[in-house]
Amino acid sequence: MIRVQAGLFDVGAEIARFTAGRTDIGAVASFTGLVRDRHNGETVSAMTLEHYPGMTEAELERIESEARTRWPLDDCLVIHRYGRMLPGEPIVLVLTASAHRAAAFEACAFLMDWLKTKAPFWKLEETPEGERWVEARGSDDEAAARWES
Amino acid sequence: MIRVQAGLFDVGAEIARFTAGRTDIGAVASFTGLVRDRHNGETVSAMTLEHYPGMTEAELERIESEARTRWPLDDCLVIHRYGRMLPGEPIVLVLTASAHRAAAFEACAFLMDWLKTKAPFWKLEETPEGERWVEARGSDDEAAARWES
Amino acid sequence: MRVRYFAWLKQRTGCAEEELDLPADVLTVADLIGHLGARHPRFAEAAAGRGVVRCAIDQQHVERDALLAGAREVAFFPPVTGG
Amino acid sequence: MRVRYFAWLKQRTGCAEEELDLPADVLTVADLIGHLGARHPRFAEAAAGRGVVRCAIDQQHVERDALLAGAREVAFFPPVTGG
Repeated sequence: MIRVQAGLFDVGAEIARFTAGRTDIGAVASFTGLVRDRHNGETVSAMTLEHYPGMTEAELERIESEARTRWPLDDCLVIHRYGRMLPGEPIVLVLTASAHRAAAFEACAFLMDWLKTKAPFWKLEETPEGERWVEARGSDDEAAARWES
Repeated sequence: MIRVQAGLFDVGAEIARFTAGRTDIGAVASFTGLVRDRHNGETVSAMTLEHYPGMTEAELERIESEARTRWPLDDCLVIHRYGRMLPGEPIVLVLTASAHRAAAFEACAFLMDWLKTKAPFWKLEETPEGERWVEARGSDDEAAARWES
Repeated sequence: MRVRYFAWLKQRTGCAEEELDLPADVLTVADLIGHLGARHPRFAEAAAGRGVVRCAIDQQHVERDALLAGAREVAFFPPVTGG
Repeated sequence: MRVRYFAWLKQRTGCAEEELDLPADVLTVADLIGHLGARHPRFAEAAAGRGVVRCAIDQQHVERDALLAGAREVAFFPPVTGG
């Protein structure tokens, strides 16, 4: 399942809900991305993620579906926020459940690499020098490229 | 930090506490291992983990310390239970925090591979046919071996 | 046809979206970029660097040789920066 | 010296731990396994497969040629199965 939302989410509550009442899941991997108060040595007071409503959801659905095809997942949840966020706030959560830990880890890393490179989000940082749009990073593209074999 | 305990832990609460009040963490990876109600096609009604008090804690400390040496972690938490556990209950939780997601993911996977192969725990399963001690699996040894380069 | 601009491209065009009637000789994304460049010189400047401006037709990523026929919405955006 | 047994090795020896005074010719872990095997035939049987019984001296993993001198506690256990 995927959710694209402006509001905060509670990582702990999401994980608790994810496994509640289930006895068939052996492994749950999670990744939480949080707003950092520094980037490239500069103070960041807030961050805004712009998205492309409709296209963003469709691409996340497609990514999640691909992960479920590649790995034997019992369940999968992607939550991604947009809008303005403050340091310490969660931006993205990926949860993967599987009978086996390698599948859970790999699917989670795969989804994060995609989210960081392919999902339609654009990042605006607020710094003491003003606002600036963040440029895409080569290292993230490389991280995503390793799944294209 | 490591904790070896008989009692249940709350995955959501642990993750919430892990990042509470921090604005310098960009990535949190987690892995939760849960008791499954089936193993190799057989029903498992309960599982008991025996440990070696003292040695188990010392080895977990050493493993966690090695992970902190290998990757730039802001924080790291390992909780491992021992004693009798029911299907659906959490057995182990690994949390890793870093500025960067690759470090968080890799350290978390590294710790889990070690915990599954090297930590002094022995698993007894209760099945309809009675109790049986689980044998160590080759695939887990291979997973741990990939970090020994 | 609706044309949408995302992130800093909005600052280059001065708008988030606009409705356009296209001349008959605007057939591909590349043609559209040329057409829009005449209206928005700072957009033209950005689009001259091939990797900097990406395009989607009806929310599907496309290359610059993609045909516009039947498109309801064309979007231009910089490389995504993720979450 | 205290000798401890874990997991199914306890069923082979009938005890979780025992206090022993060792003969002077028991110098290494291998010697100790031989000595214990005389008391616990089903332990001897398990220990004959090298990979099946692991050993720690004072909570440090050791091989069978490790010396016992100074050891307070020797533990025998099967390969760990993790969490």
